[in-house]
Amino acid sequence: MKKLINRPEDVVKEALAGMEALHAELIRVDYESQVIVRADAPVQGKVGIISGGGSGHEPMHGGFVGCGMLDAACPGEIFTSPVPDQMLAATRAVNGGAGVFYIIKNYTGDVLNFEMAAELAAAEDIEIASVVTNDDVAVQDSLYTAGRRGVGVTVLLEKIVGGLAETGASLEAVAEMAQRVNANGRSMGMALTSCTVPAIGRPTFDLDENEMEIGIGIHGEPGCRRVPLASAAEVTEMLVNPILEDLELKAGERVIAFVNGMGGTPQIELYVMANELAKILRGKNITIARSLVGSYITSLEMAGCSITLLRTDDEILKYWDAPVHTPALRWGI
Amino acid sequence: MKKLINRPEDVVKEALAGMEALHAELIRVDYESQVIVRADAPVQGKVGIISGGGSGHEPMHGGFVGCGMLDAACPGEIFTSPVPDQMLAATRAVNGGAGVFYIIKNYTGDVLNFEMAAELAAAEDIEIASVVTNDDVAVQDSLYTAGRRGVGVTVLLEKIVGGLAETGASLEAVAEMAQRVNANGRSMGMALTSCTVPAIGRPTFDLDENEMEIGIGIHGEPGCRRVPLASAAEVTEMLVNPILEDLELKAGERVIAFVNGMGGTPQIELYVMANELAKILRGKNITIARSLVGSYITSLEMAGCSITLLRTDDEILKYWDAPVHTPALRWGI
Amino acid sequence: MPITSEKLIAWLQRVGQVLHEQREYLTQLDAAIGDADHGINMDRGFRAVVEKLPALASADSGTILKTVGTTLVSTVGGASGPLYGTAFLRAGIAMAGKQELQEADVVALLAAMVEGIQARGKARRGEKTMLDALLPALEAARKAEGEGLEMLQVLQACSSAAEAGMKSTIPLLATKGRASYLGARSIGHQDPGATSSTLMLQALVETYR
Amino acid sequence: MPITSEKLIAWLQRVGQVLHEQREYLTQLDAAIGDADHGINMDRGFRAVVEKLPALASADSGTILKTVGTTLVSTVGGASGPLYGTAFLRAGIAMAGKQELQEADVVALLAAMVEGIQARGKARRGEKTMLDALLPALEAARKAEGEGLEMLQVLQACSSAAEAGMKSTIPLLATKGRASYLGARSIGHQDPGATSSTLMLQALVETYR
Ligand SMILES: Nc1ncnc2c1ncn2[C@@H]1O[C@H](COP(=O)(O)OP(=O)(O)O)[C@@H](O)[C@H]1O
Ligand SMILES: Nc1ncnc2c1ncn2[C@@H]1O[C@H](COP(=O)(O)OP(=O)(O)O)[C@@H](O)[C@H]1O
Ligand SMILES: [Mg+2]
Ligand SMILES: [Mg+2]
Ligand SMILES: [Mg+2]
Ligand SMILES: [Mg+2]
Repeated sequence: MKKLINRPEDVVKEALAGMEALHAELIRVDYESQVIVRADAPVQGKVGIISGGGSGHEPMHGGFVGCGMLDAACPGEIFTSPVPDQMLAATRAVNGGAGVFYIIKNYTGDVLNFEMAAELAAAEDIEIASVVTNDDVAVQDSLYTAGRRGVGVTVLLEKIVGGLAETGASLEAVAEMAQRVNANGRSMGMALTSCTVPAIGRPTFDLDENEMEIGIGIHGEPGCRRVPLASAAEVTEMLVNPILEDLELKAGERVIAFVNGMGGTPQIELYVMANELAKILRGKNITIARSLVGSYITSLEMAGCSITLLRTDDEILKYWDAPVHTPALRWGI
Repeated sequence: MKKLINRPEDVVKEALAGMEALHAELIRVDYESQVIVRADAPVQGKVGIISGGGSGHEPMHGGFVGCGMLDAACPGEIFTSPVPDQMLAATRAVNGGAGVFYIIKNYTGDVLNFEMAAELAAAEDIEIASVVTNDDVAVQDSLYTAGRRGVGVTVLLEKIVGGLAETGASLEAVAEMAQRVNANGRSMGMALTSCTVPAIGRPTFDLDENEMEIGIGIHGEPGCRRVPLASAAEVTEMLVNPILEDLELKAGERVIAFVNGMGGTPQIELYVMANELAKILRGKNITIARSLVGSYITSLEMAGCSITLLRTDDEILKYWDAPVHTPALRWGI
Repeated sequence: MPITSEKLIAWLQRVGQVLHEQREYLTQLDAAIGDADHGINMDRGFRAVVEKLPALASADSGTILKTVGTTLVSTVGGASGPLYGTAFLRAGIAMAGKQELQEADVVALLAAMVEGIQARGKARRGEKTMLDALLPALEAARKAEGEGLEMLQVLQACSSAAEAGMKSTIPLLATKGRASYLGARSIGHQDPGATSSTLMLQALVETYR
Repeated sequence: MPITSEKLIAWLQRVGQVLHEQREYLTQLDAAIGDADHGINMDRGFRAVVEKLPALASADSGTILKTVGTTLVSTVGGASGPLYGTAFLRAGIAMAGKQELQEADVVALLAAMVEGIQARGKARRGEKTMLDALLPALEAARKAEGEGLEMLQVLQACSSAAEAGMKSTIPLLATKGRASYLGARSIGHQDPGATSSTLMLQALVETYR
């Protein structure tokens, strides 16, 4: 295992310390509670936005804490959902008297831990609403699965909902926007390699030189199917076609296009993929209104890529464009 | 070779097309001349800022084209300096009548090609000034080498000088600031793995499971020395101590701290390194005034990290903080 | 003989040991059809539990089990944290005030655990989860207790049924949890949660003897 | 016999072939002490040169060589582009108007190339660069021409000296170019640029025969 780390068991804590040290004006870390909080929290009169999940997906979610996006993030162990105590501490820390909104990714662990946290927070008389993101089209959403995973749209949603919340919108309005964004986004990912969890020391699964996984999640688990290595053009088709179909995007519609690196794929390849995506969308007369190209929701050093398309409109764009100042996303400030 | 590409020979061109498609409001690409140009170029009365180099370092330089940073970037083949024709086309495209400034990294190829371009531009009566960045402390700067490589400070310099140019500063002022920034920045990098150039299909060099290269450049070449794998804490010392020594940073001084990923190292590890850096600087009473943590000057998918420290003052910070809107760096707009 | 609080504590210590020893095995199981953290999660959780045991030396079974529950909730994370945490919490509530557990109590304890896991996770038998070990274990314990068998035999029946249930997950298609994302690829692999459940029950037989 | 423009063109075609065939070899050399692009660079440059040769069928040597120079500058990039480009440009200037090259012209041609490379790259002998093949080649050509030897022998002396010079780069410490960053690690590896220079001169002997 070749990583730039010290002891595996200290990775999460040290990364938090590094984030805090280099972004001291934006965030503070409560090491006792394991929560990353926006420096000026709680912001009175504003819905507090919280998310959380296993570590290993950086910059998500800690890198999205700050003005215009998340008020706090709860980092679990690598690929492990955080515990209710974290969300409860975060809830208290961001409670500005206007309610607190949980952005939860649809994984059993994330859902259950946030659920238990919400139960505890209700006891403290803090009004909680939440959304469970489930944009992954690789998995069938049925009685026969744990439901679709929450992946790329989560990043876009955190920005849009964060932008809305910054205007002092009500908890209901925030919840409504979150539902709308989640309902209009779809994603799919693939991997060229697995990743190595520090505490384990070897890749979670093996892919040989000629194989790739299609329909992956973000926790290093195998995908839906293993297929022979293909060109960027073919891979993009494999990712985008199910998205287009599921989202029923029509000619003339606009999207926010998010080409995401899984952590080990360089920017030049992301742009090759982006070119393929642009060609497909152009061919279908779907306009890219805004874009995000980079490694924002990752799986440690996994080589691979995911694509998210979010059907968009002027209102969503307004909150996408709204100022944001976090370690990983910044504009307008 | 596992990459998200189509034909190796088309990687550069397709990545440019992808950049243009997803950042159409910021840049345009002249495929004939192989130049990426800011959408609103030429900006009249402003010094036009150009840089360029081999591809494979994305987002550098193309990702830094836009308001507040570069007016144009010239992308060569992977790891190969661009040709004078490119810089000449770029020079014409960004010439706003106030002169054009070349930011050149100190590699024989980059220097010679930019030199030849400047000769051609002089014939066209366009005033050219330039800086050659040479911040790499891994290499001795002496008669016995080709001089120190231009690495991480180049990114910081492009921002600061771009910010200054945006105010309508003169070519002389821009050149002076560039010299000052270059003189006050030092960098050093290391690699856990090599990288694979698409046209070649295998890693440029081999490192076994227990080795790392210290004192690398950004073109996938071997470094100054090969040492056994070490912890993040030890690696950071190996990178930072030569920087501190060479820069003669003193207690009470401020720096812009840039922790850079070489392309294949995930953000969580960069923050572990950042924590080590912060501890060292704290111990020496050196303040981190601003920071940049991410993969900005890369070597395809190489796993590794470089650190750049730039001694800073209020003036440099003013231009660092100035608005910028490029594909890879954005704030204030 | 009843299970005393002392024995309960000894059991939990043994669970901590076993989950530590089997950490790599659980990791492998969860790597095949998950994200490879179940072994790490359970080890972390029960290490925290074991640290609390000295302070529970004179506590009743209900308190001990509840403490296990809250500790697991606070340290494990993932899916197994809330599931096992709720299981132990409900078991603790069911065993409130009891110093010793009779055979019928053991059945009630297991029933409370299963109810807790079902209430939280909403899974049923056959979905390739920990329930596929715990439901058969409960049924076997209930049957043995109903037949008037003694504690050791009740626990043995329970543990054997869990083991069989654990193995029965191998050919199952996962329809709950992370493994369900893999669809048919989940077939042929033993469920991590069913395995850790079985390890816990096997440890109970071991320490009871 | 003099080198006609026709022979010059045949030479350049052969150089294109050889650099394509030896692309992998030059890549390996540049991988050991550089960034692994020299083979790709030279292949690209001379492929572009070869494409222009038909249009130069009736041009004089100076024009042909200048065209090679500008083509290399416009297509090769890296360090070798400006260096070889300038070399051929200066050679072209020195051979301006000449249809045929005599022995003395070949010496002047090589001298112009070397001057161009030195002017651009500011390297001297022994720094582990292309000059370590081209300087000995020039000296050998000059000596052979001064001794009144015929063209073939001049070219052979030149090519052999280049080859020896190329090999002499192996133990050298690089103090110019990318290899100089490696310090002592550059020792023990043959210089890519010296190798491509030698290949060019060997091809000249070949096509002249
Ligand atoms: N809905 C559920 N009901 C019961 N058990 C479940 C459910 N979802 C998951 N599990 C159990 O959790 C185990 C995985 O635990 P763990 O790996 O710690 O969590 P995660 O899946 O979040 O990484 C599975 O093997 C399964 O037994
Ligand atoms: N200053 C110099 N003078 C002469 N030759 C040089 C100089 N610098 C580099 N070279 C030659 O260039 C060759 C490398 O060319 P190439 O790999 O194409 O360029 P780069 O080093 O930019 O990748 C070296 O092998 C060496 O022969
Ligand atoms: Mg997990
Ligand atoms: Mg090169
Ligand atoms: Mg798991
Ligand atoms: Mg090279």
